[in-house]
Amino acid sequence: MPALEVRGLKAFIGTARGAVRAVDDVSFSLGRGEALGVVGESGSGKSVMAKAIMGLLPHRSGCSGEVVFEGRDLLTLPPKEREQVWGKQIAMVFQDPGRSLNPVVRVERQLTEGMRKHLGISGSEARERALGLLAEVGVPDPEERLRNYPHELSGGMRQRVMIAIALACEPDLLIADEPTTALDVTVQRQILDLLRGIQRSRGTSMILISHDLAVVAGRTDRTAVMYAGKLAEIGATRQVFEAPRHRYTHALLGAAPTIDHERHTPLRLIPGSLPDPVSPPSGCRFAPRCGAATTGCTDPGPVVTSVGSDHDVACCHPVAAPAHSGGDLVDR
Amino acid sequence: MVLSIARRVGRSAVVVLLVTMAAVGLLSLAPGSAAAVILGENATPDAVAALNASLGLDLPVWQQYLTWLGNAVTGDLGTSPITNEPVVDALLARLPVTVELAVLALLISIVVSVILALISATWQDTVVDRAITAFSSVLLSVPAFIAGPLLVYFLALQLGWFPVSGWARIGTDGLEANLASAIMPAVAISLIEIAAFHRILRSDLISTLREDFVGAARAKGMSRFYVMFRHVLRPSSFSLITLVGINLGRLIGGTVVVETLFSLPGLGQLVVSSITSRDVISVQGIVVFIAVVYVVLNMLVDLSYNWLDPRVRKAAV
Amino acid sequence: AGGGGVAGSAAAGADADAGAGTEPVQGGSATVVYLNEPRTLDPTAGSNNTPGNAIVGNALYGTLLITDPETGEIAPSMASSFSTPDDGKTFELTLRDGLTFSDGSPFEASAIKAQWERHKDPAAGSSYFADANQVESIEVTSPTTLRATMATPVPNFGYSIVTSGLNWIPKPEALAAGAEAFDENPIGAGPFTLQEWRRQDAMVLVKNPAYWDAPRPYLDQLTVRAVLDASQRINTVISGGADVGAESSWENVQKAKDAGLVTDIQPLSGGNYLALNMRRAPFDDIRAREAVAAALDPEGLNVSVYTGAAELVDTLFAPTSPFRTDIPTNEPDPARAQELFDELAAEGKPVSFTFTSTSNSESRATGEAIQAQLSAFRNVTVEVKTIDFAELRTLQSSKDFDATVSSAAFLDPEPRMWTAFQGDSPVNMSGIDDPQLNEALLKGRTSTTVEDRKAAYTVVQERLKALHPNIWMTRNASTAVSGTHVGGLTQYGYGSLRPEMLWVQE
Amino acid sequence: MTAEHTTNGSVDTLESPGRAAHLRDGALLTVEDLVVRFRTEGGVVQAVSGVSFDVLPGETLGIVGESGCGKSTTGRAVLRLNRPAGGTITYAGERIDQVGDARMRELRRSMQMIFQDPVASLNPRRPVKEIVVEGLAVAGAGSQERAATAKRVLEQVGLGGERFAEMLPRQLSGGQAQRVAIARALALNPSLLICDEPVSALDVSVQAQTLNLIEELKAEYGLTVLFIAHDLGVVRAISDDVLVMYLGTVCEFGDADIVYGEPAHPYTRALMDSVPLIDPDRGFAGPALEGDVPSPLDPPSGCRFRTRCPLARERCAVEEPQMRQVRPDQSVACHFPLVGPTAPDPIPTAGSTS
Amino acid sequence: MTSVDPAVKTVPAVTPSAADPHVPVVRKQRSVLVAFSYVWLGLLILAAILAPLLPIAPFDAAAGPPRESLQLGSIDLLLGTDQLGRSLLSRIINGAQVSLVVGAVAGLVGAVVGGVLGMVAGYLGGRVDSVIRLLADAMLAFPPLILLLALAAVLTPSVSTILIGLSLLVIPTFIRLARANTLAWASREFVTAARNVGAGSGRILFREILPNLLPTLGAYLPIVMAALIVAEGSLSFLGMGIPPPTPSWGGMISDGKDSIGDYPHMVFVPSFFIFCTVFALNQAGDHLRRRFDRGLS
Ligand SMILES: Nc1ncnc2c1ncn2[C@@H]1O[C@H](COP(=O)(O)OP(=O)(O)OP(=O)(O)O)[C@@H](O)[C@H]1O
Ligand SMILES: Nc1ncnc2c1ncn2[C@@H]1O[C@H](COP(=O)(O)OP(=O)(O)OP(=O)(O)O)[C@@H](O)[C@H]1O
Ligand SMILES: [Mg+2]
Ligand SMILES: [Mg+2]
Ligand code: NI
Repeated sequence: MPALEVRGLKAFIGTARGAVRAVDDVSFSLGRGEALGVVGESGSGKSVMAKAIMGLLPHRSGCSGEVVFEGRDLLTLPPKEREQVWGKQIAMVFQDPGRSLNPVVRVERQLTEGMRKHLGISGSEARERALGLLAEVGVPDPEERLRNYPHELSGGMRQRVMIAIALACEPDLLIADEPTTALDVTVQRQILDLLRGIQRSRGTSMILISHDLAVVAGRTDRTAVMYAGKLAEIGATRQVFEAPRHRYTHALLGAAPTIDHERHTPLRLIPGSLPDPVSPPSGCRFAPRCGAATTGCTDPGPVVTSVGSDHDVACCHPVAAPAHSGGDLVDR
Repeated sequence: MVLSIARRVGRSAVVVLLVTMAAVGLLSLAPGSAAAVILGENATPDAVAALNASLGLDLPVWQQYLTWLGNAVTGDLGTSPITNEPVVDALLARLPVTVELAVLALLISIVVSVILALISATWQDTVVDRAITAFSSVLLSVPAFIAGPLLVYFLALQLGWFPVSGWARIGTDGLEANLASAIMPAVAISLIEIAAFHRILRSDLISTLREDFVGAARAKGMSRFYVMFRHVLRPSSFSLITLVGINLGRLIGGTVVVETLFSLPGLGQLVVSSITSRDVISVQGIVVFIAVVYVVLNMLVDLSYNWLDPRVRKAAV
Repeated sequence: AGGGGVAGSAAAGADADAGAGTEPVQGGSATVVYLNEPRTLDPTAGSNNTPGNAIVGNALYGTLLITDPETGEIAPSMASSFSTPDDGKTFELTLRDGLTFSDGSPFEASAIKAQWERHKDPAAGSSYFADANQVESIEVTSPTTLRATMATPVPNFGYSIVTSGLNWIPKPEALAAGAEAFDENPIGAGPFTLQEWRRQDAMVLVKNPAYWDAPRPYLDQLTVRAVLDASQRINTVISGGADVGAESSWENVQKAKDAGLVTDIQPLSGGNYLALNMRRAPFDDIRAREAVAAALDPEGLNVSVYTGAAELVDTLFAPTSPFRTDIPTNEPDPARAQELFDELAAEGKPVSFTFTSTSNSESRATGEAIQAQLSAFRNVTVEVKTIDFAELRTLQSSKDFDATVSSAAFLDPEPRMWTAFQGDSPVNMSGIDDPQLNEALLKGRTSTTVEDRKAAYTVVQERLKALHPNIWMTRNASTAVSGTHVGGLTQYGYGSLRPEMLWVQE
Repeated sequence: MTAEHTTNGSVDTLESPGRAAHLRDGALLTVEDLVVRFRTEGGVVQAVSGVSFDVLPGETLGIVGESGCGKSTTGRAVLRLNRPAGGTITYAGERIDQVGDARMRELRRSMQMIFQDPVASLNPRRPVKEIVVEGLAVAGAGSQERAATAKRVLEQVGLGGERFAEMLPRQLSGGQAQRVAIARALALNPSLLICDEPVSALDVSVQAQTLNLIEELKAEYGLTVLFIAHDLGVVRAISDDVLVMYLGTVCEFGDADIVYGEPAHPYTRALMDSVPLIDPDRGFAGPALEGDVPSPLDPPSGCRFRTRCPLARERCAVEEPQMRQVRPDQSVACHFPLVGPTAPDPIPTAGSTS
Repeated sequence: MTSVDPAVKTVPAVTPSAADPHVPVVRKQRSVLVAFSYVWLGLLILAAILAPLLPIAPFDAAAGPPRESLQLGSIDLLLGTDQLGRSLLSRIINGAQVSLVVGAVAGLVGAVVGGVLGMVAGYLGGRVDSVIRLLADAMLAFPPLILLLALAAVLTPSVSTILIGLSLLVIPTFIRLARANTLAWASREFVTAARNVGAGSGRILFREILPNLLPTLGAYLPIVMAALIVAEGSLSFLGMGIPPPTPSWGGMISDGKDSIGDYPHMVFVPSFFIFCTVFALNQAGDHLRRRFDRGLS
């Protein structure tokens, strides 16, 4: 049984202009101990999806579908029970460590309050555990750190604290929403290694969200690509990166300059921009920007098609698979 | 650090100086004089002039001011020519009333507005929130001079819960009587404050609620109320504290409407009687006093930022 | 007893609806609310009337003389006799034996001389300068007697004493210690002594055990508190927050009656009037005065300002006064008024004046009511200007106004009618100086029989009616109110509550 | 990447006294020993301490380094938007740090800047067509000229048409806002363009558009570009030379290909190694760096990188390394550079994902 | 990749389906309140301006018996009469003139003077800032009541005196507001950008910063105006209000307050109008802020 099974998840956010279809019919599953990477451009709905899974959507939003975790649908769970799941079974690491720690509360409280609630342990026990956790995530001088306020820590240290908080109650699933975007490359590197290490050593399932394809590439087992609220492609990380089938994934990979890019040579472009999330195009949402689009792309639109042992794609005109990647393309 | 404190104190001194100069300047333009007030309807111009001279009120305004200032810096605020009471004594006698009133009013408004704001922010944009917001609009348009009579009519005359007027002192009449005499005036003052505080706190709470750390705390499984109290309230209270500081300063000199209404022996009444009897000496004393209180309170507010926000604390070191 | 030959049988009125029982109860304490706190306890600065601080003066300094509540005649108090052997040229005052100040020192006639002379000193700022100045010289003839020689004969000088601060004698030596010390510890021979004075709050008075008129005072303690806001003041008494209240507002008197409180209204003649300043335009023209007098409807003012609760000055003297005649004070005649306004406007002198009001709400309401009434006429405009206390004090000497509310209320026309309308009087607000009126006032002052005086005051009334220096409005509501548990509600003079008479039942 | 770590025998001889070793003649912009300080409540931050570099006309200099190392400050100091506390800035033979305010205002027009956050650099309450020609308005150009220029430059950046001209910045997407900022710079016909992280706020797809646009314009107008970014891939794509900074100091300066290919400074090397690769097998190119960036309020003595440097020795703590050329087109400020006679044994670079 | 099939460039938008989650609509109801507020304010201003032309009794003469309660029938007695029998309707409409003028003029003067001072202080900094801040602090530290009482003593109370007094009270608040906002805006990158294209201080202050300041000050203004309308009432209570017979809402309440038990309409009618206006001004302020600051800050 997978750790997490998301079926037909829709998360809409009400705005003055209408409902933003931030996540629109997304399904995937996540095995135990597996790391899933979610990539996509800014505004493609990654964060909203993470929040929808948690049940932490903002005011005035609606959510439908199923998020089955350990056999229970989180979306229909009463609030009190949900609070029992949060932190204890599913934990989350947010994008900006500077903003996801409360600036006016000492690290110690932020680190121990969850433990005291979920594990029912005393303050001193929680403190002991906190020291251990900080040491585990590589924070030097944990005693001192507990007394600090978040602003007294460096960015990398803050993110480590955030991770320690997430790990405090030994959750089964860790959702990391752009955990390194705010950090320097060298520190980002440390954090990514740390997350991967923890996921491996503790057997925790993990969802790693990033807009940076490279961040996800080497550190996840499977990768999902989102575009405008929809899942474009999902599959084993290696397959998605080496043999992207969705035209969007393909274009995305081409547009990012790599460290060994030939200088002064133009980059490949994706023309146009993300569709209006309130009234996105019907059918394939990438169609207006896609060179290969045909009328079939909008009506009836693509369906999710399996293109490999663990590789699904929602594209009417997938890129031809490189010879070695295998997998049949069933075009409708 | 020492330097910055010295600078602040220096600035504050200049502020107080400006305030007293303005007060003297203004009152010197007002018709009538203390001597005329003392001598009354049968006064002859000669008698008025003679009394003015003996009170030192015939000197040029700036000279009077300098003399006053010279005494004031040594702590001698002079003696009122009207009541023959030393100004310092008069101030000290009125202070407890006004301070109690202002503090009580602010306490009531803070407690009520914080509760209302927490409810509003938690159930943002719902019927509850809208109802509370409308209610605060009602409060905003109920000035103390109308809230007072309403309270008296219902709570004192109809229900007989509180005395209609007058001040009971803790020392002689006991705490209960004291609170009973202070509660209606304090409530009358607090209504508008409740509205203002609610307004400002609600919007700060709502913007804090959008912060990532709130989501992060919820994601730890902490309950809604725990998060509201422990994580949201404090970082949202800066504007509130500033406002409380300013308003406390203003209330110290400005509870006159309810003091008059409820005949409470506070600073406000002293202000009115001093001004209407052209008692420049007393007015000066009160002005200095209120300005100093205001300035000190504002410094305290700044200090409280340190307590509220450790980031400021570090920066100040 | 009584003033020499005075027949001032301003009859009267112990119309205080009997309070609690009839037998005074000894002991206990009471709270009195009144209108205005004194600025100092020096009686020279006090005001012996309802809107002033009568009760404080009476409590601390007692009363030399009082008026008989039944007859309104001058009656003895600390002065056992007060008489004139020569129709008001000189007066002999005799103190009771064994009077002492509250500090135990003897109260002698020299103290009276000292205090009256202070009133005569312009530098002392007494409101009763004019009253005291009627006395030319004072001679202490023995420790308990003195002789006052008047500047002109005033047979009814006694009324000047009972309606003024001359009635209150402090210990001269205590005054000499300086104003601040005196306010801490004022020494008089009254029924109470000062325990504590918290300014703008309360004055706590305790029984003076050495008071001459045992078993009075009945109360052990008296707390006196000023409540500036009129409706709050009466509300305080109604709700039981105070036992006794001094009142000058008819509306409050009505409220008190409605609430079943005991009321004691001092039956005064005269009353409040609108003073028209004859010294300058527009009211230097009699037609302007007549026009306004004809235009205003006092009953309408009453309804607007006092919800119709006030008594109007229908004729100068109250029904109980022996001087009463049937000369009506006001005869509203809108048509005549309009005619006059038009006439003046045609002459290029339209009636346009400013009503000077104090910041007191009744005064302002009166101004507004006058304005509203006159707005029904053409060619007349009224502005209302509000002045504060300091300006009010100077207004009376500067006379810088067009129209304002003034008052001449009295038990006996002496001395108020004189001070209000005599040409030389410094507090003659309207500035009227009519030989016939002056003569009649002098006659009223110096005559010794009721008939002569009545005749003189009839002339006075006629002259006032002819010249319109003022427009009479309402009688003064010099009233004391109390809860039904209070007894002994007694006033003398011009609405001066006597604290030594008060008692409360548990 | 191992065998070429050969030495250039005559490193020391290339240094000339009085002038930083790596500076060249004929540069359009020369910055020497630039120092910028900020007084903050916490103390004085030395944001830039002794930075020297130059840019040849028509070339692009990329500046890279971790966040907060002083890249933006350097760029702004060149335009005197931050007052330098020391050092010289020479632009086309003129000492920018010394000219008067009036002259500076004129000079600024030939040296335009594109700011880090595109949306923040546009006045939210003025329409695009006014924003782009604000410089001309200041110079006193007529309304017709302004309108014509606005139309021209907006077309150049691909925002032609009435629609965009009337828009307010908040109605623009990030990429469009960046284009408006570029148009504003172009409207003044500058010869030097300073781009401060022009793409870091943008999506990859928009980023590509912007980078291509800058390249095109550069080719068309012969612009000289100072390109600040922390994304090494982006800098590589656009730069001729590259300057690597760490905590307010220069680590390495040289031809981009050479520096990327064979970094001489351990920090440059660590940066290269920390860039995640889109290769699911490799993850990173080299080993991870320990520790965090020290506080700029209290930088380490000697070499600022020493607290995190795997090669640090005692000397690094006492002596601040000076820039020196390790070979043509590559200079480094390190006591123990990875390239040159003192180079250590090559350190392994592969497989570091676990 | 670069050529896009024009056929699919304009694609029909998705149609909502039954399976979509329910999203609470961003309530339009608020805008009903906002609309009501603007209509109310509009009507009020119109009525105040046209007061002399309206078919109503004069505000200074009796239109009926005193203290009549609200009643249908005669338009003048619709809202009842005051203690002088003057039509409350007429007095409310004419009182709107004073109350609105006091609110608007004192508010505007405060906003303009305070705004400019605050802006200059915030932008120029240094000595100028020091002096202006000192001034603002002194004005704030001066007990407002003493200021008003003293002004009332020096100058005879009238609309213009009250305007002077209240403006003086409002100015320092706006100085603070404008200064703080200017500081925030002046550190924004677009100001640097403007300097970078050669703009001088004046231009930056008035072309770049001012447009951004206006919405904030503008949104704050209605709230200040609301407070001023109430403050004028307190002055009337202390006897320093507009001299009669000119009506003002605050003055009307103060006139009626003593008979609150017997004739509550004399208090509640003007109170109701103050409430509606304060409410409308607050709504308008909030609405303006939302409108102008959406997506900013
Ligand atoms: N609170 C909100 N109110 C309104 N719209 C929102 C809100 N949060 C997200 N959205 C919208 O939902 C869509 C998806 O946003 P989301 O934050 O999930 O994107 P993302 O993929 O996480 O982007 P990024 O990489 O920038 O974090 C966007 O169009 C965004 O504008
Ligand atoms: N106006 C300022 N006041 C105080 N300190 C400043 C100011 N501007 C920059 N700094 C400090 O100077 C140092 C260098 O900042 P700078 O913005 O130049 O870095 P950067 O390399 O551009 O970083 P980033 O990549 O985040 O843009 C930082 O420590 C920063 O905190
Ligand atoms: Mg996101
Ligand atoms: Mg930067
Ligand atoms: Ni190599």
